[in-house]
Amino acid sequence: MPFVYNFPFFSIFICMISGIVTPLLKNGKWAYRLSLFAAGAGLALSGVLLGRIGPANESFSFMMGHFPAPWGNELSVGPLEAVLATAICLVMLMALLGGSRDIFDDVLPEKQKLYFIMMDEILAALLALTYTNDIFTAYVFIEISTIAACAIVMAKDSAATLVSTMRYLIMSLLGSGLVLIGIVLLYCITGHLLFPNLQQRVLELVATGQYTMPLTVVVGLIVLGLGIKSAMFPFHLWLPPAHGSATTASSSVLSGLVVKGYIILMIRLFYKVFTIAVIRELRITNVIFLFGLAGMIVGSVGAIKEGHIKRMLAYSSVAQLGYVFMGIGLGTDVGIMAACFQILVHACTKPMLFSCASALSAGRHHNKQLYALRGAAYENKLAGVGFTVGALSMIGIPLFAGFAAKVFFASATMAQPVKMWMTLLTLALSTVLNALYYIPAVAALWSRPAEGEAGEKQPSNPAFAISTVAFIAAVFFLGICYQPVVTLIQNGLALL
Amino acid sequence: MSKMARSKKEKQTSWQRFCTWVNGGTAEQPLLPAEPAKPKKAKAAKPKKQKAQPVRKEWMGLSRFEHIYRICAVLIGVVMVGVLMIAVLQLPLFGSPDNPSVNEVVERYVEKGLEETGAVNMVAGMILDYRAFDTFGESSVLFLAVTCVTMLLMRDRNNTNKEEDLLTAREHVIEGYEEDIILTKVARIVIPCALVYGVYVVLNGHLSPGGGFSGGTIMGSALILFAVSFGMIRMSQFFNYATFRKITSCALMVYAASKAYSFFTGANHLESHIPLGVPGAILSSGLILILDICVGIVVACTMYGFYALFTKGEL
Amino acid sequence: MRLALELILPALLIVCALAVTFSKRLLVSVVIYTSFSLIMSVIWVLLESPDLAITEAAVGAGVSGLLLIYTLKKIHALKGTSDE
Amino acid sequence: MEHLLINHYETAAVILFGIGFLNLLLQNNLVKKIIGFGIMDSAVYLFLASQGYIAGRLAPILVGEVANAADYINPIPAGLVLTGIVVSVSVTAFSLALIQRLYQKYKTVNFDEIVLLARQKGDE
Repeated sequence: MPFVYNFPFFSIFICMISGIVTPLLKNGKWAYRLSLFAAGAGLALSGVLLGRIGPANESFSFMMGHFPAPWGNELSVGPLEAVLATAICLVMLMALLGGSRDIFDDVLPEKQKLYFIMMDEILAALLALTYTNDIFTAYVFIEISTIAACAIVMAKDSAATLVSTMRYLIMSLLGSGLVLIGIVLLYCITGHLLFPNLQQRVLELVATGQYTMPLTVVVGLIVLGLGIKSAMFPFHLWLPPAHGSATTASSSVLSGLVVKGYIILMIRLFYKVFTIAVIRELRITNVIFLFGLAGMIVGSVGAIKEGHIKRMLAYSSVAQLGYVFMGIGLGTDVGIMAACFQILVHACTKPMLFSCASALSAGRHHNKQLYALRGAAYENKLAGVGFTVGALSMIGIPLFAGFAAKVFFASATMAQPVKMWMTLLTLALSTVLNALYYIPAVAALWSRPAEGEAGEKQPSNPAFAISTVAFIAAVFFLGICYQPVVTLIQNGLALL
Repeated sequence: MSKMARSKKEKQTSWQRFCTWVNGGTAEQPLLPAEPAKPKKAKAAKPKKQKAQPVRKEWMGLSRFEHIYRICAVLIGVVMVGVLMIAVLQLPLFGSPDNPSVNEVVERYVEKGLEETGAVNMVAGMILDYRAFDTFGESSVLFLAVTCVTMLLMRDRNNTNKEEDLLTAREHVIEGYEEDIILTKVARIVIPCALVYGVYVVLNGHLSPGGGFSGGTIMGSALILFAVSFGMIRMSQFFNYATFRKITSCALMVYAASKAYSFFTGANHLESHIPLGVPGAILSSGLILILDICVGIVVACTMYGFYALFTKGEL
Repeated sequence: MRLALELILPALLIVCALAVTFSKRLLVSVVIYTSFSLIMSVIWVLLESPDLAITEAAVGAGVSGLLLIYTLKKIHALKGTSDE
Repeated sequence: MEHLLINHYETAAVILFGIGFLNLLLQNNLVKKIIGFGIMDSAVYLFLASQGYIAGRLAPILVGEVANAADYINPIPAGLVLTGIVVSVSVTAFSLALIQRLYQKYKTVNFDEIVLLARQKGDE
């Protein structure tokens, strides 16, 4: 076995061990450095892995222990997982860099170390959710990411974050309860926990017509549970307060990565356990499709009504997640490819928007109401440019990443006439709605401030500059040279 | 803003309002003129109430929404129970030996378990060797939980006030002088027994029911009993936050290192060189014993940590 | 005997769960929840899972109950007052 | 109906799951919400463990030298439940700590009141 195959395992363990070691460090600064190191190491390892298995288009499974598939744990890695893992580590690294100043301002000095433990464990959990080949391991890591995600919301320790954490926690617990009973039912009718064996048994069950009802219930419960945790439309109400009130790095990581982790798991379950044909047959995709469409509209409308810039961005996340669910709901390879691409696009854009928004508000005494931010872009040009690029990408202007994603969604619907006109109409409507809140926000940022409104100029922040430049580069990369990424995703989906 | 200006503002044409909006709005007109400045509450989709209105009105608004919400929730719950019932109707029968979960996986766990893991207790062999990655995740969950509780309840300037400080100080003083004689006498007998029993359960995890988690909880409860009967001050003489951090982190490090070793050797098809020992002896079954001890230590510290943070807000 | 137990214990669980739901005082809920865990640990013995029985007795009835009671103390719901 | 009676543990588990779920969703009192979560999780574990039980077989602890798969019950559910119980107790501790902090801030554990108070203070 080539040594490179160990890298997924190394990246997960490096993150978990850095989390464990962190309490022994001297202070928050060192914990921050260790977290950066863990994310950087993860990035390097995933990058090398991607460089190796991407072009060769190979996939493998990695035994966690001395026992082969149905007995021991396994990781399974293919091009799709490698791409996603690389993106996750990159976004985590950049979110930490971009939000570093706010972390040290918002979190009490004696608790900063603990905050970085949560970040490390979230990264480990996300990587594990991306790589795992075992449904119960997936459940355990879902719980890890739930607890850690709630912890990074409440780390700011203000009244607002505590209330929104409680709401988030309750919804997450409902979600994990549903996922757990789904997994238990699935185990009862199949007797396996590893994806390949599960798939084999599920196909047998479908072929013989045995346990059809429990199987449908299982798929429904798992989709419902993961949907609640990733803010699918009717269950999205917890997201804006949680993402809007947390500290910058938390908002970036939560909306850029954590909600995506569950969606990635859902896609992998659809392919590796239930198979997409069975899912289509059970008509679950149609439900997801409708919820996705509704989410696109409801999220945008919520964002239009919002005057608080971070909550506006959070509502926009609901809308963008609606796109992802719509892509999954199409139930075709091209649809899911578009959904994966959208995951990458949103993971690169939203953290940048969050960190730029809070950098802009830093000069205005952290007042995040939009009216208080008029002209703020002149005080921090880089943040202004970053916000503008992110906003244009979210609206879907050509050359920006969001545009490519929308084109993929549009072209993915061509085969299904009924879904096609629904999708195209909603896409058009949602683009208009997106423009309705992003354009005024950008215009406000770049309009000349009135007398007495201008804030003080902020000292330069190299960490923030690095992260914003990297995110801008990523947005343009995904918007212009998307072909290699798309090829990787397509190959990865074919190999799942 | 004066009353005149305000009334003038209200008379703006829609074009003017649009211009203000494009310019980023004002404090009175945040984004869309027609919309309220504050967001609608996420949970309650009720119309925004003015702050000046009495609380009573808010309650009524909430309860109306709550009414609909409750009916929906009950419906969802009942439907879900119904659907699950129907699923249960089709499930394999209780206690039957030929239900689908009894397959080659179970066969190997039972028949080869002793030979491959060295554990007489197959559950221990399964969770600490065959499927050890889950269990490592589980210990991390515990570690995360105690970290979160520390984050929330460890005393700092956000979660303390003078009143409570005084109360705590008084309790400390009382603790120092008054020892409940019945409690302390009983504790002197019970604590050693509980500790020994906890250690026994941990060390026999691979031979008999129990293991790191339950044994650790028993040891933790012995620690809690000590703190209850002799006071936190006596406890903190040998167990404070620094020791807590060091012990849990080191135990988890040992856990992670031994698991990493076994995963690495397993995946690369290397010999693991860990003797399994004689089945049934205490010193057997390779890494399982070490892992059990680590888990036991972590759990004991964690349980005591929960108690200390919940009562006093410090370790 | 065994069959009777097997039918009575799950019924008791449901009764406990309902009692937790509808009891007016938080302390009562917590105590009933603790007994719920104890019944559960008897069921684990019936289901031939001694590992679970020990763990449930130590955790569900022990530590969870302890944490709940201390929380009640902190939120001043212990002194004979109804929580409503 | 008879099927439900034979699978009485599963039936009870489903009812308990419903009760716990509704408690988690509907109770205004946060402590009861958390107890509801505990009930919901226990119900799932009961379901899982009862599916692993096989009538007339022994607990999965080896007796004697040679193991025969036909003598012992399925050890997998027990292992999974063990993991699950640890996860539940962790989550319970975390939520209870959060409840304490919310009480410190708002002097109530009724979630609706907390939300209203937070809105009045302009916290959210």
